Amino acid sequence: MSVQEIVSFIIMGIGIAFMLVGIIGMFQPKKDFYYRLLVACKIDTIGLLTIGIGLAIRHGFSFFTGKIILIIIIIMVLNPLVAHIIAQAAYRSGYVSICKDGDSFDH
Amino acid sequence: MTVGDIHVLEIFPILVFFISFFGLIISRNIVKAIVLIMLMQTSVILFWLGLGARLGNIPPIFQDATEVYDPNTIADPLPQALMLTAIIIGIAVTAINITLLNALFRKYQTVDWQPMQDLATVDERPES
Amino acid sequence: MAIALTTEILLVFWVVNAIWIVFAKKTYRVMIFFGVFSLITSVIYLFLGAPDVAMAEAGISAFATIFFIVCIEKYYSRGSGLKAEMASAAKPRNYFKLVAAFAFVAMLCGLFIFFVPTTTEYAYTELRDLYLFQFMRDVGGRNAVTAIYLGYRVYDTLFEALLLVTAVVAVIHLSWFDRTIVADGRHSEVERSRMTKFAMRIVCPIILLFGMYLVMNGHISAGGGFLGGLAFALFLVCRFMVLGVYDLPIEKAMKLEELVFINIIILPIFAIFTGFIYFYGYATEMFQNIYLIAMNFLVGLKVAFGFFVLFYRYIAIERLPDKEEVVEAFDDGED
Amino acid sequence: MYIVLAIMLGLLVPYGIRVAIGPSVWDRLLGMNLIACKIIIIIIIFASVSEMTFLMDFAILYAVSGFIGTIFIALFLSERDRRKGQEDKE
Repeated sequence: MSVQEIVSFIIMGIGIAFMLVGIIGMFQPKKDFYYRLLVACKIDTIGLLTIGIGLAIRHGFSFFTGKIILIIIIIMVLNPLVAHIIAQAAYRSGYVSICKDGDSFDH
Repeated sequence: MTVGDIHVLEIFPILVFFISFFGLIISRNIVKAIVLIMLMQTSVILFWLGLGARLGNIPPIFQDATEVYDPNTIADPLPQALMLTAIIIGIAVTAINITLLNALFRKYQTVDWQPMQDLATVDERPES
Repeated sequence: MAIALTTEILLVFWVVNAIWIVFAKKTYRVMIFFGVFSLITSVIYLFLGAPDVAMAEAGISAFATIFFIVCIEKYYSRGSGLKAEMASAAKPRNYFKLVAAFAFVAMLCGLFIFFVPTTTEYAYTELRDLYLFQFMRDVGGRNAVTAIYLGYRVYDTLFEALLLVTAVVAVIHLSWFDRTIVADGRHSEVERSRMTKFAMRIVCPIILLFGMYLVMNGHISAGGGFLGGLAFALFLVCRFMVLGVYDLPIEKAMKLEELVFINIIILPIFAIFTGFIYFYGYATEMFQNIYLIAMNFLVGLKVAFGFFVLFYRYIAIERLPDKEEVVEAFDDGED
Repeated sequence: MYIVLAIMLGLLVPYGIRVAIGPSVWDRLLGMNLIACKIIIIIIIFASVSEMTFLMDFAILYAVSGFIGTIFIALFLSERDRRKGQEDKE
């Protein structure tokens, strides 16, 4: 294995670690939808970006890397946008937070 | 992978086809019926694609024209070309279905089969 | 081997999704399950070695979701649809009928599995070898699927385009139309935040460029007219998301669609039916490439206009009229 | 590389459970968005393993179409619930 591959595997491992930690956030008991959204979308965007960067390093300077960068740009714009729109739609439709343990959202 | 004599790519589309058929029998919501018809179409398309390809086949696109490929590792292009047109036709049929549903809803103000049928029989009764 | 195992796991998830759809109680749950179902379906197509079909399914799933969700929003907005659904959900199920239906369907499924010959008898035919090893000389390009639907079986494409025209005409004649909504350039009722508009402004040009790329590379790599057309139509959807104005001329788009359809018929007559691209001469490959790109471009325009008309018809014009207008709209429709 | 593929496939299961049992419709929508993200990673890794660059086009179209579908579902469902809430107040 060359140095390039080892570096790419380390970066992809970091991304996968992020995603696996995100599952704990998704299944916290006594937490509501806004908490899950806050955890899941950030973790997801970061994980996808990290894995994409790892793959780009693995392939070096090629046509494949250019397409990965295009996908990264699209994901960077669209994934937070989707999180924003889902949260805004839930808030506007009157969905109220049901957190009872003191750190609930105040709106 | 095969189950008995039958390949996985045959048994799963057949299962989904009959599951959606069962759903068409038991459900009374028209929107759900349209979705289930789309499901049946999807399963038929997957069955057709499984006719000419096996799992892990490479697509019939030759980036390097001079290289010689083993034909048994390439997916069959004919079902793909047929199914490409079938998908577009399917969405056109779905659009017409939804338009007809809108017209029905405008007339009867419901999306359930049963009340709609009752109202329709009331309409067709001759005036005495 | 790993890819085969991946696909088998996805197939199991696919069937589970279908069962969710059948037993879902609310209509919006059906919509979300259907979205997940389409997403998984397109990946299975990809692993079967069919990237063109997979891309078509991915683009179609977005449009199917939009059509369904607009339709559901229409009948939910009146409230009576919701009441009807609640009433039907509150009724107790007849378990005898349920079991009888299940037995009937299981019997049909068993009959089908045991008496229909397996597909391994049909796979790997000689026709496939003919297509795979002759298409570069006969039609040109590097993509066998494009070569089949633009060369060997061009009649299929012609009738598919005819069917799309028919569908658009049928939708327009069956749905309710108000001329003033288009003329006023009215804004949509759905609110958007400033962040949505900003992000969509970044994504819009990328989608348009990507659609051009798909159409131009349709004969060399995966892609082609249908998928490029879907990308163009997604660009128009994004434009609606940014501006939210119903000011685009639908009637002109319909005229253009019919014009493009006539061109789709004329071009193969001059290129294929006269044998023009089959001469093995000096410039054959150039002519073949010109024919393929032009045909892909026309098909893409056709699909883009068709979906554009369908989308605007659903989103903008087809509004549920008030109670007094209901009867009137129906009288217009039936004449 | 196949390890990454296997982990992504395993991650489909909890998000699928979230789609199935989610208490509100917004949880289901969130699960759908996350599943779309995982599948994009699966496609990218498949393209990288099999060295077929043109599969990246599929990933781009997939990202755009899946996200636009999600955005439309969210916007229209919020409109519906808002209108219903207003009717309840009236």
